[in-house]
Amino acid sequence: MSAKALERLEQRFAECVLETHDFRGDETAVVDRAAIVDVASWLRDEPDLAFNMLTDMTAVDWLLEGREPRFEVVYQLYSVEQRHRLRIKVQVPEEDPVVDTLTRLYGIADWLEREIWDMYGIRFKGHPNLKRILLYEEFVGHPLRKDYPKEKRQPLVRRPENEIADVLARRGKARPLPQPPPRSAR
Amino acid sequence: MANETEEKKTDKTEPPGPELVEISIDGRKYQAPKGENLLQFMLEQGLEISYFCYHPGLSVVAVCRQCLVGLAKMNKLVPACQTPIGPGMEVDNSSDKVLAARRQLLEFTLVNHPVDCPICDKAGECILQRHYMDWDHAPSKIDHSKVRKPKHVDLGPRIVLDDERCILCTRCVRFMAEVAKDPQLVVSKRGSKAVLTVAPGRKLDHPYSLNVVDICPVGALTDKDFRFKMRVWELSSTRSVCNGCATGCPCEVHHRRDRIYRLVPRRYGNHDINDNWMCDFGRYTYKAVAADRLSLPRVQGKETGWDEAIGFVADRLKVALEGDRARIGVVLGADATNEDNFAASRLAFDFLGAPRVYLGAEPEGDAGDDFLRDNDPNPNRAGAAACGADIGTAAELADDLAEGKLAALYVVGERLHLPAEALAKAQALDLFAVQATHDRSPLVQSAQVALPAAAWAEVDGTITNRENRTQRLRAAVAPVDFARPHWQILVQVARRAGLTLDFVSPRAIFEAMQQEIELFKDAEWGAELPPQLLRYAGSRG
Amino acid sequence: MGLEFETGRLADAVNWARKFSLFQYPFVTACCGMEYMALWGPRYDVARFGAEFPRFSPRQADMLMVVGTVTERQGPVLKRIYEQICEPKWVVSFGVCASSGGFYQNYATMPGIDHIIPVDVYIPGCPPRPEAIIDALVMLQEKIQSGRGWSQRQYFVEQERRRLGLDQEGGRQ
Amino acid sequence: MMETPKDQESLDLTTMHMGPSHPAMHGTIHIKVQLAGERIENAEVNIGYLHRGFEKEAEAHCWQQIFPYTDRLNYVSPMLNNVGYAMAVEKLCGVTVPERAQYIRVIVGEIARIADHLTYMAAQTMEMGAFTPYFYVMKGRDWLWDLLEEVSGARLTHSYVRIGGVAWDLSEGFKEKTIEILPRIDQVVVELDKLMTRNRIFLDRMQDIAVISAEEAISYGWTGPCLRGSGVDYDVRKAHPYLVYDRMDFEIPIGTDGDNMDRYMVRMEEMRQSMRIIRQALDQIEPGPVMIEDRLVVIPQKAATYNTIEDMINHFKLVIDGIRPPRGEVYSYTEAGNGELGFYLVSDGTGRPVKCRVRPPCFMGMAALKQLIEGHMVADVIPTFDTINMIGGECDR
Repeated sequence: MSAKALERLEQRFAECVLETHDFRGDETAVVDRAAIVDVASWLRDEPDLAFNMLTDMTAVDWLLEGREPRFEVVYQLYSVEQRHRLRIKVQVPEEDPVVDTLTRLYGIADWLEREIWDMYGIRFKGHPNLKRILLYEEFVGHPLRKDYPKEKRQPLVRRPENEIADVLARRGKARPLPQPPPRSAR
Repeated sequence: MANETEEKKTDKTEPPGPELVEISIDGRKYQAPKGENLLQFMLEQGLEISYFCYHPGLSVVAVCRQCLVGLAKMNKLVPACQTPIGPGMEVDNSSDKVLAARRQLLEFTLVNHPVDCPICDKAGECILQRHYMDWDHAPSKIDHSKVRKPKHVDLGPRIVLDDERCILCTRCVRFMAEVAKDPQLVVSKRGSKAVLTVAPGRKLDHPYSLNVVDICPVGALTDKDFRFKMRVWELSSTRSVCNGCATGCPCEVHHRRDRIYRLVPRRYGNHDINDNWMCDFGRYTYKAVAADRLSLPRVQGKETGWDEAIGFVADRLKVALEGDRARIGVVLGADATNEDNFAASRLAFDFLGAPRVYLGAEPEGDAGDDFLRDNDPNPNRAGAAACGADIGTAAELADDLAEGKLAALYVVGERLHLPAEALAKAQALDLFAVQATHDRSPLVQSAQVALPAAAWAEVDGTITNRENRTQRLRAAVAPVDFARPHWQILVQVARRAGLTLDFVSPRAIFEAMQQEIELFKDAEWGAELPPQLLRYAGSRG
Repeated sequence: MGLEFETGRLADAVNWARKFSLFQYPFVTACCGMEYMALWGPRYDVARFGAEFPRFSPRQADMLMVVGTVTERQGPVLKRIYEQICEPKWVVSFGVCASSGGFYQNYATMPGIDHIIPVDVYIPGCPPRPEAIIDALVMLQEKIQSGRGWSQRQYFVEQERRRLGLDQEGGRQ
Repeated sequence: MMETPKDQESLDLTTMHMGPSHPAMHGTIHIKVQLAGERIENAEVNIGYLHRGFEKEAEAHCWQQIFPYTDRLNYVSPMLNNVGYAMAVEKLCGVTVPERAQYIRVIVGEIARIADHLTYMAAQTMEMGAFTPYFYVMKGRDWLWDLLEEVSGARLTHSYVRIGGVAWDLSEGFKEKTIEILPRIDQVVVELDKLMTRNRIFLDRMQDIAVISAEEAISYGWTGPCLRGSGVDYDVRKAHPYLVYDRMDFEIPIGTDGDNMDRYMVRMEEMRQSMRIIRQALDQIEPGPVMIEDRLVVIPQKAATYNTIEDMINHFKLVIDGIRPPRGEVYSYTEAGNGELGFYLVSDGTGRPVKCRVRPPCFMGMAALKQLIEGHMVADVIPTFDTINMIGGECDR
């Protein structure tokens, strides 16, 4: 990664960069949510930075930590020419989970933002086609939020165990279904 | 664990104590209350220090020596738990000397500890394990065999002792002597032969005895009911309140896959209610949650689906509403949450136009004591009473039934006790519906319609204890088969009967409740905490 | 007697023919597919069991191999494919994910395809070795021969009742 | 193949669904195409049919329990995923692996890479209707799997790498066996080359089909063989050498015009380069420990665990509570079969991750598929989809 890019960023967007750190050499800058598009486009177009690849993009839910704001959206930027990396983070409150889209800057942002919407319920303003990508439209809720129970399934095909008859059978109040005769009967 | 620390802070609202003096711990300056216990202060500051025998609720004996710290101008280490804070104190909590001393003490503690973790019930929430990993994690130097002691000592009806695991911290001894006020436990013999045992001719059968299982830092004292049932790290913990009696001890429900395994007092709970203790009776109330439940709606003796049942109730209710509205009786439950009772009273007064509501509650018993357990076995009598302006008792209800004042009877909860003839009268009414969790009382069995309600461990809501303190219940497990929360059933019945009782969640009811009822003005709903897997919650104890 | 004897033998002959000409529909979703490819390969030549030729249209297949994790999202797809296969049909649940959800116990995965379709043979393993698959094939063939596949069963039960003179409850009349 | 005349574009578009369970597609994916005659006017790519909740599972398990799940991300080359994840956690903990372990990781990783590309070749050729190469390739892949099975004990899902090294040392005579097998693999590649590379039909369906420029590929976050097919020489092993790749002498093959053929040829050449790397690594590797010495990361020996309480507790806490990395977040990246496999880990100091995000290379490829196939014949969907080499477990996680 590159300390240079971090310094340049802090000089250029002094008021928007809320916090920076480099843990294990990963330069990270937490920037203001409103400024993400400006920051990203500047980082991409600045010739000596040239972060032309949005390597990855994801979100983190800090519910169990009790941190405010609850969500973080994380961008991993890479420059193929300069061979350096930078991580940009924006903080997203739970009550208003909206971030500006980067689809105009990076082609991949389209699907990555759809995935974040799918998994965390964070919306991206200006996204052309913000719908679920990994899960199905019938799915209710956003599974990677920490308060979504891990094993809460939402079947598309109705299962017998939901039936009253099944409960009755479990309590021995209904006749079990007839079984075929045993092999030996043949 | 953010949640606990956050509650810890809320606890530290004691009145201003002794004057503050400046001390330094590892060179950092602190303002500490003069004379307070140094270890307690360090723990409150979130400093890392190991200890076995100290417990905030018990007296200090400093037998484990695990909390040794260095003091300036003192060449020998002193136990922090026995050191009152003095002005200008310079505490050394991290020098090699201190850490080496703690490591050696841990090594000594482990010399005779059996290799039991795979079969030990405490494994996973064991303080010895935690301190070994945090402070020592060095390989063993011992080559000789360990001292053998009795491995299965039956101390009493509820507790089994493994003497080999015991590290003789005497927490349990002090608890029985100081909190239970009944010194049933002693340490006998000396040196490496010292064993924990009951006093001659006694048994460990005090109604508070199970607390020693919680405070035991190792797996020496185990609960006969819980042992070998489930490994603790597989359990999830949900903060709730014990519904055993009107005391309302804050507790944690430990459950896995919608089955409850135990109740334990909540760490950093409301100390002025139960001070981290819980009575044995309360701990075992979890068994009743799953026992003989009413799991399907029952209309006139035969089980049906919800639609039929609710339709039936709604039709009969309409019939009753045709006539004199004053003749509809609604009974609130001392076992239902405030939200349920509030919804019921809303229905009764605003929509059914009933003149009064009745309260169904168990009669006072005599099982209580002066500390944890109350004579009143109803968890929420105060809250239910507050939900109705004019509350009639079961006796008055029986009279009204006898005099034929009522045309319909709608009962929330199952704690209403009516004489047989009153029940017979009730059966003859237009409507006699009961929302009950269990299917055992004559009330439920004689009702025209029995609607399965979710039990206290299955719902979100608040209950109010004997000293009018309103606390939060959180849903730990899913309702059995087809049970539903009281408030939900009420709303559905009302909707079907064409009444606009439009509540969407217990939270919404709670907020409406706060507007109307004085008692709940300063109650708080609290955070929505998902169940936490003990495995990653760090060791308890 | 004679007629029953004839029909019985005839059924066996038909089943014998069926078990050696299994046309499989590979519903290949996940990791198990790798071993499934190896099964076709030269080393573990599945052709030896007359089940080598995959039919990629359910209408031409009679054996549905559910290979790999089936998610809730795939549920309707799988059910539809099963319903499109003509009777008699057999289902092999290939690997633990298809059989029980395996170690994916979360919101996305289905805890075993037998929640939505009947299964004749379960193959354990994550993924199962080709030997295990071949073993399962042999089991299935035996099942087919004895006419105890799920889809064969109702016919079989009726036939047995008639042959043994049993009533609906399975007792002597 | 006949081109649809322009004047017929006014015809109604035919909507056709390919998948979710499509004969000529490995994995389950749904492509909805709108056809004017045979030409694709508009395409909609739907993935997610194999979303198995990897991240949710990871957040519910402790760090070392996640290895089996990484096996099943890119299940064509599980070893590379193992290595990638292990290196991410090691970066988080700040530990360095013994040298021999690094060499072993390189060797097994490159073997897995060859197997990965061979499997790609099998799918590519078979789904284009050429069944024969499939058998040649399966033969070779089974030889490689024998090697990996001998090392790890499992044919496919190895879970052989550990945090702080590898589970155990290479087996007896592994080196000799590998040296003996590599020429045979070489032969397989040659056979494949002869069968496919100059095959007329193959060329027609691969050359100048689904061309993507370097800029677009980068903007779509492409990495690995697909990006190199477009002429960008980005390979993590060269650009940011990890393990001992800086001591290896190998080339990065790159394509010229970024069509299907280039992506195919790049993989073909990479197999040969991987074999070079394996030979060098086998020469350079020295005896030594394969695991670090740290009781907070590595579980103790079984004998000690069963006989002393200290090691019992140590083992117990590591297995039940998991290792405890410091608080922090890292993004670690390695070159997997399909490109840059990234792991973004967030730790709060407890035994399980707050966040364990995997950056799936072929997800990026699939995102560009729509643009690649639009304007081409419907028959071109299959080879294009194959050259992207989507692996369901990795793409949908």
